[in-house]
Amino acid sequence: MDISYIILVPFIPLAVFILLGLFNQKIKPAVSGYIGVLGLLVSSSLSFYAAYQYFFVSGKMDGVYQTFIEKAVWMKFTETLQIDMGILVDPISVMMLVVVSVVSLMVHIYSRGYMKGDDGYTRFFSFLSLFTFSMYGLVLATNLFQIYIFWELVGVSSFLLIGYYYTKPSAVAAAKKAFIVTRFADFGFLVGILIVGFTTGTFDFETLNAVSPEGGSLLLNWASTSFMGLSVITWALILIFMGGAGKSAMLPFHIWLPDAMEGPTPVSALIHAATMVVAGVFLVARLFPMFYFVEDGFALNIVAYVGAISSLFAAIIAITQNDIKRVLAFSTMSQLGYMMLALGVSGYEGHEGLGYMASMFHLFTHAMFKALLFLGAGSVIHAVHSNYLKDMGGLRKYMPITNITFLIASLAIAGVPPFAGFWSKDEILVAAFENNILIYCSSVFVAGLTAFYMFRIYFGIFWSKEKAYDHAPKESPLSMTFPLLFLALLSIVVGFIPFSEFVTSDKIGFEAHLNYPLAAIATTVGLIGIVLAWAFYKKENSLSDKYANAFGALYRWAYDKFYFDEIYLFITKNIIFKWISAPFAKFDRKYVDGTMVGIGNKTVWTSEKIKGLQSGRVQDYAFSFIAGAVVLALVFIYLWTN
Amino acid sequence: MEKIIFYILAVMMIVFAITAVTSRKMLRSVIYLLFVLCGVAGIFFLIDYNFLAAIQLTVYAGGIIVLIIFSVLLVHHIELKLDMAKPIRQIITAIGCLIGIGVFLTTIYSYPFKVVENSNITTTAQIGSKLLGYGEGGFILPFEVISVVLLAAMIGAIVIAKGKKLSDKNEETI
Amino acid sequence: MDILSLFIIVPILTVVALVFSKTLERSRVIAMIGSIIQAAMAINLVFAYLKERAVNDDIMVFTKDVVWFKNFNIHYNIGVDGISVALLALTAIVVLAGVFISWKMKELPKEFFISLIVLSLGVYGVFISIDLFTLFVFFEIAVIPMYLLIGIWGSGPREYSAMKLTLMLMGASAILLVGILGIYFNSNADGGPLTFNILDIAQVNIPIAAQKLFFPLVFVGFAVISALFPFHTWSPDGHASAPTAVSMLHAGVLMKLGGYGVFRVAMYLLPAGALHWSWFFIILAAFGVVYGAFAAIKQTDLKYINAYASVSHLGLVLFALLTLNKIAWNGAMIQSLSHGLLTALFFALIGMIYGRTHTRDVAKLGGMMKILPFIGAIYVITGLAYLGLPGFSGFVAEMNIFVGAFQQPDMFNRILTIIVVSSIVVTAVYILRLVGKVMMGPLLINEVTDLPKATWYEKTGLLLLMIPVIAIGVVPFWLSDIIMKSLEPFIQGVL
Amino acid sequence: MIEGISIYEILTLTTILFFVGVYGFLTRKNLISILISIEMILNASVVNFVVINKYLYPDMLQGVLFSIFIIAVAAAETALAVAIIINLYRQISSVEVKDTEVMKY
Repeated sequence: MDISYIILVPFIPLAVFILLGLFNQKIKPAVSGYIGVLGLLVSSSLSFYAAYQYFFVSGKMDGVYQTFIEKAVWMKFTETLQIDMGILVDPISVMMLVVVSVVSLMVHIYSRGYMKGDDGYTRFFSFLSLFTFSMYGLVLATNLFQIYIFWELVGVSSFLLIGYYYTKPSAVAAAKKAFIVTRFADFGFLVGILIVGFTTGTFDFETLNAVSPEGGSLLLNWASTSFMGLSVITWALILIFMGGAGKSAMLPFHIWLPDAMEGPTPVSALIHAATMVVAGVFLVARLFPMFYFVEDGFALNIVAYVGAISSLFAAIIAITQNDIKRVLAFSTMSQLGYMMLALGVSGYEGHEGLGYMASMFHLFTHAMFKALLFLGAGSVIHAVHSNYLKDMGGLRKYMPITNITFLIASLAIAGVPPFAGFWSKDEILVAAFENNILIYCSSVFVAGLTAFYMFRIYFGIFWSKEKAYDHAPKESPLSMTFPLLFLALLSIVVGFIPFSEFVTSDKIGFEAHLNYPLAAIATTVGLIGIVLAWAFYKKENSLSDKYANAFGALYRWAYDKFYFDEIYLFITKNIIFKWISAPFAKFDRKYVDGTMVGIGNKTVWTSEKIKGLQSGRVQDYAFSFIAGAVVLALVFIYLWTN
Repeated sequence: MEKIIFYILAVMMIVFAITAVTSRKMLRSVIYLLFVLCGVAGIFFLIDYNFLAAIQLTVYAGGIIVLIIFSVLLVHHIELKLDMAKPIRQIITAIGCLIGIGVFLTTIYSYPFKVVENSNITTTAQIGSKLLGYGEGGFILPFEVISVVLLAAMIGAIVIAKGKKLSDKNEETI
Repeated sequence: MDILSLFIIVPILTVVALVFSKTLERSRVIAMIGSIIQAAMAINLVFAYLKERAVNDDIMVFTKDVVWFKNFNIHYNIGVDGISVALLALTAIVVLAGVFISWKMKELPKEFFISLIVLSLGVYGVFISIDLFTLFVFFEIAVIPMYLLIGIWGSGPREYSAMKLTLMLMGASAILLVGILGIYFNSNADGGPLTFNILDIAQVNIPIAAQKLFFPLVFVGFAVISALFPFHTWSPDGHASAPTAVSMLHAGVLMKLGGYGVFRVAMYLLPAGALHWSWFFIILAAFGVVYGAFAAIKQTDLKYINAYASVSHLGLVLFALLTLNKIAWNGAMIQSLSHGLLTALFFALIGMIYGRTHTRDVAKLGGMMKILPFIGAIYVITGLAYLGLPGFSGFVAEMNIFVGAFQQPDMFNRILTIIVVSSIVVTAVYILRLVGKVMMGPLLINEVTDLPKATWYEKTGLLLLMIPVIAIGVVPFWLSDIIMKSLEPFIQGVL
Repeated sequence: MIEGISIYEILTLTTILFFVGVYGFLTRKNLISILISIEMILNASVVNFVVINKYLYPDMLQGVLFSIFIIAVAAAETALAVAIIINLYRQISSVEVKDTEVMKY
């Protein structure tokens, strides 16, 4: 299969970025919007074409999806160790191409309406293009280092876009936080890469993933070298997962994600819901064979538990939040936890690999309906100029399209058949049920919570009591509603894609069946959640407050996000700033510099002391001279006589 | 006889030398110096260098001492008592000088001088021909040099001594 | 005239021309022309070098040897390899940018430009010298003008800073001279004549005891100018007081002499000493990396932040050199270039901000992006490049260093490497704090709503520096090839 | 030759004379007194020259000639010194050493 044209996919957004970035001031806003959309349209078409080619025409050989690689050396370290730049085409990268293309295109179109009249319109589109470029690069990466490079680039695009309203201190703080927290996680990622690079002598996914349980691969040779009870490679994988956890907002690196909602809503939809945050999941999936085979999947277990805990944790917090974007952010985190745990409980071959396939499937469907939710929320925020639930209510009359699409998305995420979320979530639950009953129970509980908090905000926004609006909210323009409708359509239909035929851990398709009992349980739990939400929030009543009070401390904790922000604040403000940096800075001035200055001062002091010797009195000189001469004479006499 | 004269001279020289450097009256110490110089001339006589003794008397006793006396009279009141160094310094210096004497004398006495017994008389003519000789062992060049030095010193002395008082403007050049 | 001696002659001619120039206008035009010629020569040299290298396998090419002082066998012996060529090009670019940035220099412009050009002359000299003594002479020529440049044109406690800087560097030079003489007097270990020629000495087996004795001297002598912890304290004060162009040149070029010297002299001539001492100095260097980064977080003066950041980044260069690994060495050289460009950029930007707002206090600045979009954008890009964003030179350098350092199989080096890698997080903290505070956020200088936009010469200066940063970041293999090839003989000497 | 007196006695004498001069040079505070001490030191050395010439190398005249030179130089030196002293006195009205310490630092 000829894949060279796929190289164009990332490079078109890059070209758009450079064009818009360089001529920021000179391009009319309207034009820059068109350039952005047009560029992405081309990229997307290419991606769709590539997906079609790969999945249906020429990707398969003997029933196995082949991996196509095209690369060039970018930097050479040793004969074997080098960084390549290139593209790698396999089922998950093609699937990700589609996800990125669809969401990014929709967000581009949406932004033309949402950002209208904003000062930095062109800047916004150039950043979006930069992000899209980086994301394409990330999913197509052929090796660990390339993925790291684009990993950093998506991070910085995220930084720039969160800090888009750069005069707002909260936005700046959020941007900084997002970058630094993920950077900290990336530190682990980088060390992991270094370990892998050193122990195996390669960064290439293809070589690294050529692991088989029979052993013999270069990876397993190293797996025996142990360090603190675990093999070196396991450590490396844990560290790499740390990077993934940072990007995917897993516990405890999740704190940046809610704050990242300071960015414009389309950005939240694109970066912090659909694409960038799934990079962590993608990374684990990319290295899945390594995770699975090295030391019996020890690292994979960690992935599973971190995912499960994060998903539960985020769902609990999401119930209590009042900012609708934050609810969605925690919801994202919760769903990402789902994907992680699905990967974590997955096996490798055939039906065993259901978790892997489910994770990717959920990634795919989630991207659609979560982007839709965010764009819908953006539409609402656009109309009422507030993020807070208390400022909304009864909007269904004013914004029918938003209402319908938001409802569809909510149903999808709540796992109500036949919407997309139901199918993928069901697969995850099956995978969890088959492997780890504890995780399964938690997941089912989370499913109920998800339905509850989603319908809490749905009812809160669109039903409930009408608030006193400054001016009557009105439905958004076509540029915004079109993406909503399109994504809503996708949220309905994508669930019917036979995903297990295309994306599997061993690249051989299999047929997945609906597990009716489990599906029924999940659906029931979801429906219970919806009904509860309906009871609590359809009409404004005091029921919710009553229950909140009943939970007391637990509610408060959840409302304050279990004080994670405070812990981080403590670490940065107190430990790093006050206990490390400040003493270092002081130490530097006082002792290090003090020593150097002290040496200088002592020199001056000494010379002050001894300058008296140079008195200018010839007699004194003569005295020293004669005394010296006499002493020397004595010495010589002494020496001669002995 | 000569022996006794030598000892008298020696004692006189040492006594006057010490008084010369310790006297607190300027003029007196110059006069004491004169005695020392005369003593040196006496020693020259004793070892039969009459010409040298004559020079010593005329140049030193006659010229230099007069010069110094004039300068003393120009810059001093006769009765002015000089201030001396601090006693501690005097003592230290004295001890240093005594040690120096000790060192010198041990060196001198431990060295076996090869004394040649003689009673040569050196005439002025010999000295003159040596001074002006330009052959082997002649001293004509140093002689000329010293003449020039003397001339230069003379001119210099005149120039310096008559130099005008520095004005306040040139204060910083000191 | 050979291509390398021109690097000495052109600055001299520029200085002579400057001496005779009468007006401000004329002197800056002369300085500009002079530095443009230098830059052109540097670019020409790069291509000439590539061409020459293809047919010539010597360690040094374009060599020339003139006896300078016969009694001690001192030669004016010049030649370049890939590393020198790259650093020469860096110098030429930074000098040119520096001249542009100081376009509006009002006070004694003629003397200022003369000092600047003399400084660059010294730096060129160091990079082309093969003779140790000549190298040392040029090294001193490069250091001395700093005193004048800071003492006369500086700000704040400039006499103090100038004195401190000069004294510490001179002290280091004294140590260095002892080391160089030590090498010289051991250069006949194999029976030949005493020589200062680096290439000849490298062929000689200097006695191990002598190597152990003289390596620390030479290393510290050179490393002080690269702000090795704990001898870095001249750098914050010096940079804070120095005028913009001087900070640029100093941090951008002069501090590179340290790493270059360590590599060319200490490592190459005293390999056994390097092996023996590396554990000690590598701890210092690694500590310096983290230390500088943490200390930078707490500073409030823009220039101080940058000075500490330089301590951190140049610590990385020394760290990489001490790992005695080819990849890391490659990284060290790229880091030298990258840091040179980026720091020069930073100082130029700080100078521009200071020139407009008259403050360098982070607490007093804010939201500059709004009123200075061009400078703001470049500032943000520079900051991102500084913290090692892919696509810029810093990333390439750091990755080479980290990968290289990690190739050393023992635990000690590994742990140090991980500590050093952690500096990328701390770097992100202080850079983002800076960017967030100064460029973003609400406008803090209330009375000011409009500041003069960047002028053509400022833009030229900034872009001159920015372009190579991106070029190295996007196509590192080109530079990497030049450097790697030249590293071969050195790495063989050491290992 | 002085009968009954060996070279050692004479050299002892000159040594004492020399150190008395040194003592004076170091302890006196007046320029003229210092000049006197210097004369004494010079005289001691002159005597040494002459005596050694006479006792050890009676056939030569070098010692004598050098003595003459020394005396000449001493005369020149004294003349200059006196000139300087007088000039100094005119300017600062003092010939004390402590008043002429501007040479230091």
